[in-house]
Amino acid sequence: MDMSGLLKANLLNPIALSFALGIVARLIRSEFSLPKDIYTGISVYLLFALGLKGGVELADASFASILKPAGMTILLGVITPLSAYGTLRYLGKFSISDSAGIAAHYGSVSAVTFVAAGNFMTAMAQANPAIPPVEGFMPTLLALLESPGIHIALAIGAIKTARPEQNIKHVLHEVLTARTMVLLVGGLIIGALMGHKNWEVVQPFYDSKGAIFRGVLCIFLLEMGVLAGARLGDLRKVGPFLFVFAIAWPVVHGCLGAWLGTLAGLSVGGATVLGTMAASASYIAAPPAVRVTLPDANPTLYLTSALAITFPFNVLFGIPLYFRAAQWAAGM
Amino acid sequence: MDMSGLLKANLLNPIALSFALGIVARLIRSEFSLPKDIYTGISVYLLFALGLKGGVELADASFASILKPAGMTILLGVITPLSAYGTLRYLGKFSISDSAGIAAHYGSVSAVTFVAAGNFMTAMAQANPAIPPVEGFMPTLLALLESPGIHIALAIGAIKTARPEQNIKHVLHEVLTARTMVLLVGGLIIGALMGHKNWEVVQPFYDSKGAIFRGVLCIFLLEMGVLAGARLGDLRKVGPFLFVFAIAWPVVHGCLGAWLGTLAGLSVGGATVLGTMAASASYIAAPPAVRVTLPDANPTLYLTSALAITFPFNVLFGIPLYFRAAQWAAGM
Amino acid sequence: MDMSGLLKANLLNPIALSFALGIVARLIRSEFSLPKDIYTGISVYLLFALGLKGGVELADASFASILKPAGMTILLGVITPLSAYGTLRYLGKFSISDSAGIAAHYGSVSAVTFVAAGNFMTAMAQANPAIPPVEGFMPTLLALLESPGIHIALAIGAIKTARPEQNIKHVLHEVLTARTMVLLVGGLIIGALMGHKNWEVVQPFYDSKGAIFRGVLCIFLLEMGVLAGARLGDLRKVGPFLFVFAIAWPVVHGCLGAWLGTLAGLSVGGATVLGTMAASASYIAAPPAVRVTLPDANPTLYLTSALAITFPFNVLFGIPLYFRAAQWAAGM
Amino acid sequence: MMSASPLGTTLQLVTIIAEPVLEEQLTRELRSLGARGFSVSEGRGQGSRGIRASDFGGAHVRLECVVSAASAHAIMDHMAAHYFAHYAVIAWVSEVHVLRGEKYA
Amino acid sequence: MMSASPLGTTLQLVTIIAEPVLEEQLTRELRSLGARGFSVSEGRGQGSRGIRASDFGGAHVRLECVVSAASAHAIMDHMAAHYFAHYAVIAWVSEVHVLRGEKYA
Amino acid sequence: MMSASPLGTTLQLVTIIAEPVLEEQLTRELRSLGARGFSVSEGRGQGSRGIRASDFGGAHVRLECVVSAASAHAIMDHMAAHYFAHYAVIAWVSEVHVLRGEKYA
Ligand SMILES: Nc1ncnc2c1ncn2[C@@H]1O[C@H](COP(=O)(O)O)[C@@H](O)[C@H]1O
Ligand SMILES: Nc1ncnc2c1ncn2[C@@H]1O[C@H](COP(=O)(O)O)[C@@H](O)[C@H]1O
Ligand SMILES: Nc1ncnc2c1ncn2[C@@H]1O[C@H](COP(=O)(O)O)[C@@H](O)[C@H]1O
Ligand code: NA
Ligand code: NA
Ligand code: NA
Repeated sequence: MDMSGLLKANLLNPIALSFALGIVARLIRSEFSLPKDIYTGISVYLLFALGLKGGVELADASFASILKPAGMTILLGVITPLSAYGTLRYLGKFSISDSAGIAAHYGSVSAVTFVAAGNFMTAMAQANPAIPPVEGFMPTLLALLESPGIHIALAIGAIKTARPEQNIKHVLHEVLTARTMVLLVGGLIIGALMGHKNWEVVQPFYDSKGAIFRGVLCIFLLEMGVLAGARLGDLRKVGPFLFVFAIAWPVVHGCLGAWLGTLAGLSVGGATVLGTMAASASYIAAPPAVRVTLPDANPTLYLTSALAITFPFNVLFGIPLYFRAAQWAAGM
Repeated sequence: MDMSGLLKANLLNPIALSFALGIVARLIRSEFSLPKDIYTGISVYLLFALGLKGGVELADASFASILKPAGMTILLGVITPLSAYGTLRYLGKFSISDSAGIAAHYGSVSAVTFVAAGNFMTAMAQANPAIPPVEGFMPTLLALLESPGIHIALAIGAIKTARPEQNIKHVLHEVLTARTMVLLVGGLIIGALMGHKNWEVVQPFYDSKGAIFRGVLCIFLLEMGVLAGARLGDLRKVGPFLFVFAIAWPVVHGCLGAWLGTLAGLSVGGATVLGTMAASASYIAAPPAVRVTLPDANPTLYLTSALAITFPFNVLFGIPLYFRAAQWAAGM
Repeated sequence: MDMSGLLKANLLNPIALSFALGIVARLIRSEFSLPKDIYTGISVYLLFALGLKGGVELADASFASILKPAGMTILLGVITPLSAYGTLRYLGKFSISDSAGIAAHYGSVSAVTFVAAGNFMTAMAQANPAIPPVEGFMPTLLALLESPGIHIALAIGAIKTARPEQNIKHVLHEVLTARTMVLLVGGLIIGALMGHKNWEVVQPFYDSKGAIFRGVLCIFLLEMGVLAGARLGDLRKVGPFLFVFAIAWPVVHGCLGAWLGTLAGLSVGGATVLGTMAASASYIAAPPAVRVTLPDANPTLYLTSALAITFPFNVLFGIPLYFRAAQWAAGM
Repeated sequence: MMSASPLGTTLQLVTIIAEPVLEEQLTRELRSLGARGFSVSEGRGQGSRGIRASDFGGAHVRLECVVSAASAHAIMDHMAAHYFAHYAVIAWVSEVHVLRGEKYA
Repeated sequence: MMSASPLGTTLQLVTIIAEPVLEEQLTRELRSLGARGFSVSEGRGQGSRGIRASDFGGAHVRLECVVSAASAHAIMDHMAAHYFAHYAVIAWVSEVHVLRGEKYA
Repeated sequence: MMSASPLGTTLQLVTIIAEPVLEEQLTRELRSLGARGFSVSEGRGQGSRGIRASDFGGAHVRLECVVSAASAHAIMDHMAAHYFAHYAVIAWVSEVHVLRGEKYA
């Protein structure tokens, strides 16, 4: 499949279409939105499901097979916040707080983008039997990439702005024990402990390739679309540099991640997903942490770039691109 | 099956029984009720599911096959608010505002009643192989019938009471972009775009004939029963004319709809569903629109008749009747 | 399987693991918790599902086969509040209000513990074909055991503290018409009326042995773990007597229930579940009823013992024990 | 009982924060003590009492009613007599100005 | 319009409890009557009117805005003229003290 | 600090509306500034600042605490010093009457 075929397949996916519907709903000034508690409840389900399945497959994986990908993931968790901070601070001339705040978002990862990449690879593998399934331990890497970037970026911000340390420690603890971490890491452990027999009993409910997970995901993306659409009005406020950054930075780091993933021995699908993770920006864990520790960082900048530019870009266009990069890296 | 057999089959359906349970719960003064956000979340799921499936099947339908039924649906969307307004204003001697307010409800449609009719026809078709399945594009007709009736009735009210126009425009926009429309029309478009392959992936979750959709529907109807039950105490307040109206008007327009549907070439099932749509009264989109534009219309009248009389009547007794009418119209 | 094998199988179950995760989340001071409305919504689903399935199977059961177990259940509903009250008041020297308040909890039943016992027996029956499936009418017994214990304990409290009667009547009505009762009893009736054919249509959604029910149950137990974990800090406040009571009383009455169930002709699985019911303490219906009628009973005592001691004990260790007791009673 | 102010009649706003299980009985009692209506919302809180019954996270209801000064007195006395000892409850009164004062007093 | 107090500027807090369908139009009107901001929360209630439209359980919204006395007057008059007759609505005004008073009046 | 009124002790009610991320730290600080308890509810709003961090729809928390006048002063000063510049926050003080005044001041 050539690039335009990949793009089309990705865009006609119900997940991308649901996201688009949410944006459109907001553009026509509909008052539609999912109740907040439903949105939270769905995110609990999605994250726990990811963790459980990842755990079941983690129990099957050899330590050796994970070691290199895990190391590469942590490396990305260190590179991405530094590169984002440097680019914004020294090329973009943003303030320390703004640079560190945005870097915390891009140094972390968006679980929904991760899921969209997995979905894309499932469709690719179905269309082309030569493509192997994505490694089952990828959710472990997702958990690994979640928090280091936030910690590093906030530490930079705290050091450079010389702010009191106590608050920071409190916030770092919150990042480490946030919903995402509890569900993902907890799910991984439960999945690893419970074994295949117990997994089979709940698999139709939790399997990320199943109808329930994907159906629920559509509703989640519908609301994500509404949230992203609500920020479109702020696009003008982010300025040309950040706008370009929010697309170019993911492209560069998505390809980098895909390449590093390939080096670490991941399959083309695994490398695509790792690249997508690197390219994605957190909009759940990072914002409150940044808000509390860097109050003078402008929320419009980090929320709009992460949610209204980078997220849609990755889900709609980035993933096929990182797949291409992974194919290229694998010499296919 | 004779009429009493049809009725019994309809009443012993878990959907009708769940509705009855909700009413009983309220009658015994139980405090049970579904949290509002759950109720909203379920309605999002149900409407989106209807839209998606309708869209997938719409993509298969020829333009010619839909044209006549669609035209007939729009005709019903014009006839029903006018006939309801006329009956209430000139026979029932209700005020302009009350007549227009109630007409806005009966001129629109209840999605749950629509689903109940579809369920009923699925059961009929299972019991009798001679009955063909309902046309897959019916959700398209549902979307078509949703708003014209509200618009027409509110326009009548606005003209006759000579109220400022600005507010009206705002409200009409809200009706057109309300949750129901976004999910139904959006779902139709997504369904039509995504194609059968993508549909199959999520079908067990979204299919209105599947266990999940129907199971969730039972919980939704349980709460509808609680809401309807809470209005039973107001039955005395609606007066004898409106009470009779809330049953007789649906019977007349349900049979009319079934007949017009048959004329338009719909199967007996499709005609039954179209009749049910005509006979049903909106209680989601219409009430807020009426409240804002016609503040002196008495909410007790339109909410109680739509929710506590017409809705139960249709779900429990009306649907089998409209089915009989459709059979009769088809000369069966 | 020996006792340690039973325990291990029980502890590595995703349901027990999810519960443990919730406790751990709270111990590491995570802010994770399920939105309250989601928690309520899930409990509606679980109870209604239990009722429906129980009703379908109740319709199949002969009156004779239920009579003895039902009588025995009611007997347990009378014995347990009295024995709990006596133990606490005369051995433990608790005040009348505290004794009656705690007795109301232990005299009633925890539906989630009931489900966990059913789950455990399903796993046992799968591992060992000699173990017959649990009687399908057990949810009927659950409904029978729900309220008498609360009524008896509150009556004792009211008589002994000589408080005004009016309030009591109001509260007893509330207990009888509470969510649990409406859903369980209502579900039983609907299940019995709708018959197997209608059940099959919704079975994958509602079946307590299905993936959806069990998957949702994991999320529910995750939150139960959070709630129980939040009370662990109060363990010191309950004192040594109540701490021992909250484990020893369930052990005694769980074994008693298993033995009485066997006498009443229940299978080993049915007797295990009945024992578990007797051993379990309500934490949904009882607390508000006690709070309103016995305001000077200390909520820390009854909530902590029921939720943070007895519930985890039963789910993690008690159930395999009552199973052993039932096997012993059946002479196996 | 009521006094006129440039912003309308002066009445008393009684705010009660209480355990959710008490909502029904409190609103019944407010009615009987002279409140012609009331408004309720939900929240959470902390005070001297750590635990709250029948809920697992410290939730409470917040009742507000606009009443005459006499009713405000009666309500506060009633709260003190029946609730302060055993329940997690706080109540306060403040002065407010309403139009259509006769509707509420 | 504003007076200084030891606790800051004295302004008026207008509290409006209204049917949810009115939220959007009320907040628009509050802005045009001088409110620089407002806060909204949800609740339920009972008054003289039994039924509430477009909702099935008596839900309402509670709007609060801190404004100058002149705006408070204007808002109350507006409410009386346009809402009291047909809608389930209550509104009251009380005195509050804020810092940065010029931000709100 | 406290004065007696026919409706009980006169104290100050401090109401703070703030971004949800601040809840925990604010309640900690309220305690340390003399509040013996507080009540929290959720809502939404609009002010001069368009955006609110860490939430996607303008949600906020509303904290209320009944305190002595001295504490009210301290809290308001603290809010002005630490929050008004960077955060979407509003705070006001009003006079209320409580029974058992010694419990809150
Ligand atoms: N005296 C009152 N105190 C507080 N809130 C009230 C009062 N009267 C009415 N309300 C509120 O205003 C709404 C409308 O009242 P009404 O128009 O009298 O039906 C009610 O639902 C209550 O939420
Ligand atoms: N005049 C006002 N009256 C009531 N609430 C206000 C007012 N101004 C601002 N707010 C609330 O305070 C929040 C922050 O305001 P601001 O800092 O001006 O953006 C808003 O979201 C509102 O919830
Ligand atoms: N000083 C206070 N200001 C505001 N609310 C309070 C205060 N003290 C207590 N509360 C509220 O009243 C409830 C009961 O307080 P207590 O009886 O002291 O535990 C708490 O959960 C708070 O919601
Ligand atoms: Na990233
Ligand atoms: Na209609
Ligand atoms: Na028990």
